[in-house]
Amino acid sequence: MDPAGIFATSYRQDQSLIRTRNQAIALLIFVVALFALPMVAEVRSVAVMTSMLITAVVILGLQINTGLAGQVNIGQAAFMGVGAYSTAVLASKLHLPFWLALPAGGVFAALFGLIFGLAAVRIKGFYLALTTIAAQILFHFFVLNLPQKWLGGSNGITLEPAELFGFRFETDISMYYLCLVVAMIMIAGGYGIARSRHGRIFAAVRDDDVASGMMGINVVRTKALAFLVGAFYAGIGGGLWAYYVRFVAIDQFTLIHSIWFIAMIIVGGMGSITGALIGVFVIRMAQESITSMGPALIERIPFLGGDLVFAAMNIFLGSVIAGFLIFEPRGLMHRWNIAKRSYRMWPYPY
Amino acid sequence: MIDFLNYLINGALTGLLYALIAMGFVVIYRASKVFNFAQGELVVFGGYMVWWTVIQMGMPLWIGLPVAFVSAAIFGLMIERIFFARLVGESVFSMVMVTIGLLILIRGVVLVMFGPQVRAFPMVFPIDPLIFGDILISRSMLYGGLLTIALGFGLSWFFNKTRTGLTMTAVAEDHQVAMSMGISVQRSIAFAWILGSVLSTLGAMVHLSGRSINMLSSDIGLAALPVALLAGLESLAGLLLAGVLVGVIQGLASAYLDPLVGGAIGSVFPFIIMLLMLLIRPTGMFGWKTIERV
Amino acid sequence: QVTYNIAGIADFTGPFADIMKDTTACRRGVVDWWNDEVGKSLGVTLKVKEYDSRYDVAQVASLWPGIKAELNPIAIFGLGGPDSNALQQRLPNDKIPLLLGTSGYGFAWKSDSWVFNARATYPHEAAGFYAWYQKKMGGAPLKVGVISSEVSPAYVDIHKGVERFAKDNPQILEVVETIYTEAQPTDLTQQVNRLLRKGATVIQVFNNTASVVATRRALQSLGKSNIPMVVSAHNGLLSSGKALGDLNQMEGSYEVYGMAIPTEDPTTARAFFEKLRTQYKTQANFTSPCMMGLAMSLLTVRSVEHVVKAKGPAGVTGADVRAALQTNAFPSEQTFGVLPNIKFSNEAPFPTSGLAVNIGTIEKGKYKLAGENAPVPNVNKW
Amino acid sequence: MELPVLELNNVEVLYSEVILAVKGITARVPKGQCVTLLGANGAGKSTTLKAISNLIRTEDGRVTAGSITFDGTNITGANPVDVVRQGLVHVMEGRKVLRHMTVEQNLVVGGHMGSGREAKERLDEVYSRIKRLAALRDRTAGYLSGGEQQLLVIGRALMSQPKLVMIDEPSLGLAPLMVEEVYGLLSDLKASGLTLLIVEQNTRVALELADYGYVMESGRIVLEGPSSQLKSNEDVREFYLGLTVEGERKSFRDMKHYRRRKRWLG
Amino acid sequence: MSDLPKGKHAEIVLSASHLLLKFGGIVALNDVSIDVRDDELLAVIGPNGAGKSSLMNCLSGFYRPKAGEIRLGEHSIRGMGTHEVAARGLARTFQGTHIFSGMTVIENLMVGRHLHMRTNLIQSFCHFGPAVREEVAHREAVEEIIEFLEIESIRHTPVGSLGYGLRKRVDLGRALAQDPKILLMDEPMAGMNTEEKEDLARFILDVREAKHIPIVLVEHDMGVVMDLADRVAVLDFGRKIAEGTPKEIQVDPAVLKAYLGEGVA
Ligand SMILES: Nc1ncnc2c1ncn2[C@@H]1O[C@H](COP(=O)(O)OP(=O)(O)OP(=O)(O)O)[C@@H](O)[C@H]1O
Ligand SMILES: Nc1ncnc2c1ncn2[C@@H]1O[C@H](COP(=O)(O)OP(=O)(O)OP(=O)(O)O)[C@@H](O)[C@H]1O
Ligand SMILES: CC(C)C[C@H](N)C(=O)O
Ligand SMILES: [Mg+2]
Ligand SMILES: [Mg+2]
Repeated sequence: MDPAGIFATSYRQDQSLIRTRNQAIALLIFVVALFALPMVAEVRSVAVMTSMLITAVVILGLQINTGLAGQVNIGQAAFMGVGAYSTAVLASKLHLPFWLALPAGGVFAALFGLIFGLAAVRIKGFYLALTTIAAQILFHFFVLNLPQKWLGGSNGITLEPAELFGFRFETDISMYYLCLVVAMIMIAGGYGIARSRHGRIFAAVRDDDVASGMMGINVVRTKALAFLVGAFYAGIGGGLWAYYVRFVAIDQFTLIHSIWFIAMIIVGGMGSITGALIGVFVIRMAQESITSMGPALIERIPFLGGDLVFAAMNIFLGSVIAGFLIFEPRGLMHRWNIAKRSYRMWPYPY
Repeated sequence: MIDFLNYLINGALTGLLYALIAMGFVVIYRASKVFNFAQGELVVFGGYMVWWTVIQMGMPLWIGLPVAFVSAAIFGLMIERIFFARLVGESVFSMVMVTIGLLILIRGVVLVMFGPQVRAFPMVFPIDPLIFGDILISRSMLYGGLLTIALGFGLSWFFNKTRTGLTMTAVAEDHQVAMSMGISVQRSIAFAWILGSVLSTLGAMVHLSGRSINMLSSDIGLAALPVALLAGLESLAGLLLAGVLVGVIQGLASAYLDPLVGGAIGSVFPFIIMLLMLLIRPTGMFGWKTIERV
Repeated sequence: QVTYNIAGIADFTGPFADIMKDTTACRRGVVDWWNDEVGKSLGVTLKVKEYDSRYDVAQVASLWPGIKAELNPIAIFGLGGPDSNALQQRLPNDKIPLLLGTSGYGFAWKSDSWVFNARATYPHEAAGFYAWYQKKMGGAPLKVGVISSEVSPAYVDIHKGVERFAKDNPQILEVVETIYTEAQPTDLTQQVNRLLRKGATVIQVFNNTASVVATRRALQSLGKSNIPMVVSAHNGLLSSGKALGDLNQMEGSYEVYGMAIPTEDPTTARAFFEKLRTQYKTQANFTSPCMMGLAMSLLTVRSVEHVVKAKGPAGVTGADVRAALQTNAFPSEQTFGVLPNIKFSNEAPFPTSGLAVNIGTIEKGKYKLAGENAPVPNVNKW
Repeated sequence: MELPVLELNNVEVLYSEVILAVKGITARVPKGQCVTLLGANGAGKSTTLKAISNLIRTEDGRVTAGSITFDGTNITGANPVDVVRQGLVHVMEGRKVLRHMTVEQNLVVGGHMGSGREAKERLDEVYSRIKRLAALRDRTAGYLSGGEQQLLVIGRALMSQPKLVMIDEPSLGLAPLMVEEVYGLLSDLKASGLTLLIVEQNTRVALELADYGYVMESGRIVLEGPSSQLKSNEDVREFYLGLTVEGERKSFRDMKHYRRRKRWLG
Repeated sequence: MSDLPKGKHAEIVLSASHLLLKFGGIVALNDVSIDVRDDELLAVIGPNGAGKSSLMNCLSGFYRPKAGEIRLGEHSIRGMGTHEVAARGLARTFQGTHIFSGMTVIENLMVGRHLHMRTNLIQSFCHFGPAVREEVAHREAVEEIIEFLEIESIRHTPVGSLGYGLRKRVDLGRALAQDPKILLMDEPMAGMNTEEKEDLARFILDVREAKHIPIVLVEHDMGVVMDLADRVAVLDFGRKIAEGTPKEIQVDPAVLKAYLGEGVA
């Protein structure tokens, strides 16, 4: 939304994301800051940021699938797992280079997601949401029980660092840059999809799938597409993760992870790409500050003991999520929009 | 043959246990339209209440159990008071999402209150099984199963036939409409959580009798999920059939297929049955059909 | 006095939270003791800082770079699968060794490792038990029923390893069937009955305490309490007995691992623990989880000792510690009998030669040592 | 005018903290009478009703100023449940039946407040008043035709024995015969002493039934008076009844573009 | 303007013959046939529950009739999904509101343009060049409709917070954005006052004038129907009981009995 007094003078302008010079400058500064981060921040922040960037990619997919297209998905971690496994298998067994293995992981995840996309055609609402839990169960089962040679079974798969033009991404900082670049591409793409014809039909199907059909939207295809895109993002995130940890195993992609993913889009706000990023940032920050506060707390008050301190942290995190929902059910993005709107109207109260 | 019968009967009883746990989901859904992701956590909390009264405080069963049930009910009420009271009037979706927060929160509460140790769960039902020839039936499962059947029909009657039950069903249809009729959505939600809590405690009692409890016991919530969906989220009596179906198929699969494939294929069966059924009937066997009019 | 840091990874809120308290307390105790009685004279102090990983790979992966930057540790105390999963690949770059009190896994069985398990794998330990028990029972091949689970890949790894060992050694044992349960099993009577009808004379439960309890109850309800079970360190007799109500219920069952058995008997390990408790205020129970804590930390401090003795208190690095772990032998006396004689090789992240296990049991309601230093037969990779 | 049962005093309503939908309206509904609220789309009629029943809070709205008094008590911002308990029922726009429940279940739920026996009596009463419903009692409400649903929601409101019923657009989407039937029912109810507040687009029938009318435009009341007076008001005739100055019905084909521009305000 | 040249209504654009539709025991449509000719406005009236919406739903592919045939132009569309029917040029508006409430007015109308847009997912992802150009081009088309419907001021308002009447207008705009060959309107004027009905009537007339789109209109307001329609079909209990010019219908005794009631003109 523009500040008062500024109007778009062409449709192109009206549709663009960055509409004032100030906004462009702010964005530029932000991007530069992201690139400069490893030079100024301590290693821990860089590592946290790396995991945030990877999560952000996964969450963007979830936001497109759940927030935008309205198909609640509690199996995003499984989709991410499929991506991670595919990338790992392709990289370690078929020796595909990074730049091929990563998108290929996304494609495989997308295909897996497609299955649930097709289910979404008939199954709706809670039923669909809960059906996606099956993705989690099936993923787990198949990885463990398919021949060990294929997916590593209980052994997991190790892989070599990503390599691009002869450069090996081994250090934390190089990995950060790799994730940053991939994440920026995916984020830009997310914005692109969200405001294009595809994003619109996603939202249309979310709001009213019957009416959408009568507008000429192929609802079946659209839902499948939403899952496809969502899972593709998850797969890319999974692939990055595989290169980051260089070991994939089944217990990295569990139901609890999926639930945290949902929590992130709730806190950020459903349906907004920016909201998804905010959600990742806020939840990860909360988690990270808690895990880093813990040891300090134990040192100060030793008699509490690690078991109590860290358990209490769970209560805190749960309350943060519940609190968000109670006081701002539409997420932080909504709050932000209200703030922007009143800023536009200022000094009039409404 | 005898093996087969054994698997059949015990599968059915396990299925009824799932149905009992799933009843927690359905009751909360049926009275508030909220799908409770923290159902497994309610089971754990209820279970710990039983542990606390009977083992920790050393109360005899006939005092300990009622005290545990009352505490669970109070816990359910507290959840409503703290988390849902303020949300009345907001979208149902937010309420459902709150239960995700609750899931994480209750885990923390359980950890802090009861610790992470595996604790002995009281022997609520005698441990010696009933033996009919070669057929062996665990008492806790049998009594639990009977209780589940009674509850299934009883609650079904309550929600479909009594005025209070119908009033709550109205809340599950549409919060705003219910409010416009002067129905207290808040009270209905409170009732839902109290009942859900108590049923979960009952479920914990049957599930854990004589065994052990720790926070991982919440996994039963996940196992019960396919039963709830198979029956349809609005159907209580339907749970019984769905439970037996899932239990029997799972039992047979893990008896005959697990050794064959060398993996726990039995545990994915419920989800596969559920998926197939939902593809045929998108709202489960007995759930409300979506009414779509343009 | 030079201070070096050790990163302590713990699971306070995840699935192994139940055993964490004893483990972390005991490994702290060792460090306190060592600082006081050894380090002081060597001019070195060690410091442990603990982090909660929730037994979650993602958490470890995102925690670690920060820990590394913050502490610059010379060693890591870990507790199992997720730590080695998340760090295995990067430790060679970071040059910091990770020490675990748990057994190793098939999937980590690789050469040139920076991860060190104080014990061989779970299947090794099981094999040691079966060889010992078979001899005790008269030499006929054992019939073993396995209760396992697919909830964690680690459990799968264990039963796969045992199945492989059985296949390679039919004269020692046959696995009649592997039963898969949930993390908190429902009634197991039916399944256990099936194992018994297939002739099982021992039941192995290496997954978790809840499964031990459920299996035991199934045996009791079948009136077959005399069938022994064998369990491992992380779901040992003491904790399982406690979860069953009292120790009597585990009468006749066994636990096995390549560490001392934490019995009441006046062993050297016991004496050492008592010293920690009285002199160093270690608040823990003398249990197998504690033993795991002792094991990993004793190996660590002894390695540091080797390094400092060789190159002086200054400039100790993680690489030095790893080198010391790999080159030195650790005789049992150095670990106060907590561990048998240990010698790491480059082939595996755990000791592979001269392995021996200890076996604990409950006899007349008393927790006792049943077999000492039982040799572990050769176990092939699975 | 008689003693008002319902009184609105300078009520303002705000949605989402930004949209001021009702900008200070003052109105009264006398006991036993029928009052109608007319106005263009988006004038704020439904919002006004929702503000009275306070269902507005389910839509992120709130009353920011003014007071609403019902039967002597201030019900501004009261819990909707208490509002109904005091005898004020709001029949919402769009025939909101409980779709998966049967007609009878809908009615039973409507009468959830009194004792079981009372509910039974009232059920019989509703069935005898609205004969059509009795025949439909076991049908699923979601599959009824529009008119039947409208009768059902009115019947359901009667189950709580209200003193005042607010009905939002009862004739919406109804065929002429059905409109007559619904309004026949409403005038019956009025005759039996029930106070009614009706929001309506179908100005002709509404003014036929009502004693008094308010006309809203952009959140304000722009015109009010006894219905006979309103019926003869020139603007009402033109814009709401669609009559020419001579009192004939204009043809929709003859509308001239510029005439549509006329508005009372803004 | 009031009298359209009759000669133009020659070609049959949409025809349904012998439709049968049942829901359980209820026969919603029983042997109903209608033809819509080029450039005409056909009104369908009938009491509540007569099957008017069901007919619209059959025509637009939402319900599948048990028997009968539906042709749009030369092709049979029976058994096609709603989106396929829409792609062949049939647009409709809805009884009640079926509008994308989470989106702004512009976005709603842009959804209507969906059928005419071609960018693929990858182009959307990149969002420059052809994708942007196409967006802008269609935005222009949408702006025309916005101007036509006089909803400029609410362009960027989420439709969820619009009043009923404006929503209906957006609904119409969305259907127009599809550039349809034929337009079905289910009770577009329900919930409007006379003035607004006049507005909408004007729009409908303008649409016909400017675009020559045949329209099927379901409406309860007899004034509107009689003034606007070229022909009227009357349904009752799922059967077509009469068809003819408004004048004929107004005096048809069966219609009077079933629908209008005695005394209502
Ligand atoms: N939930 C909401 N959020 C924001 N604004 C709203 C909401 N509901 C209504 N409005 C706005 O309030 C104003 C009044 O709406 P209201 O529904 O009261 O009108 P109405 O007079 O009932 O119209 P109609 O005849 O179309 O039903 C409109 O401008 C509308 O845009
Ligand atoms: N999806 C459905 N399931 C069951 N019955 C239906 C369904 N849709 C319509 N009906 C029934 O078919 C009949 C015709 O309904 P329809 O909606 O077509 O009527 P209508 O003429 O449009 O009425 P109205 O003027 O109230 O809109 C009604 O009896 C209705 O109850
Ligand atoms: C068997 C294992 C899952 C448990 C053990 N404590 C480990 O993590 O290594
Ligand atoms: Mg209204
Ligand atoms: Mg209709």
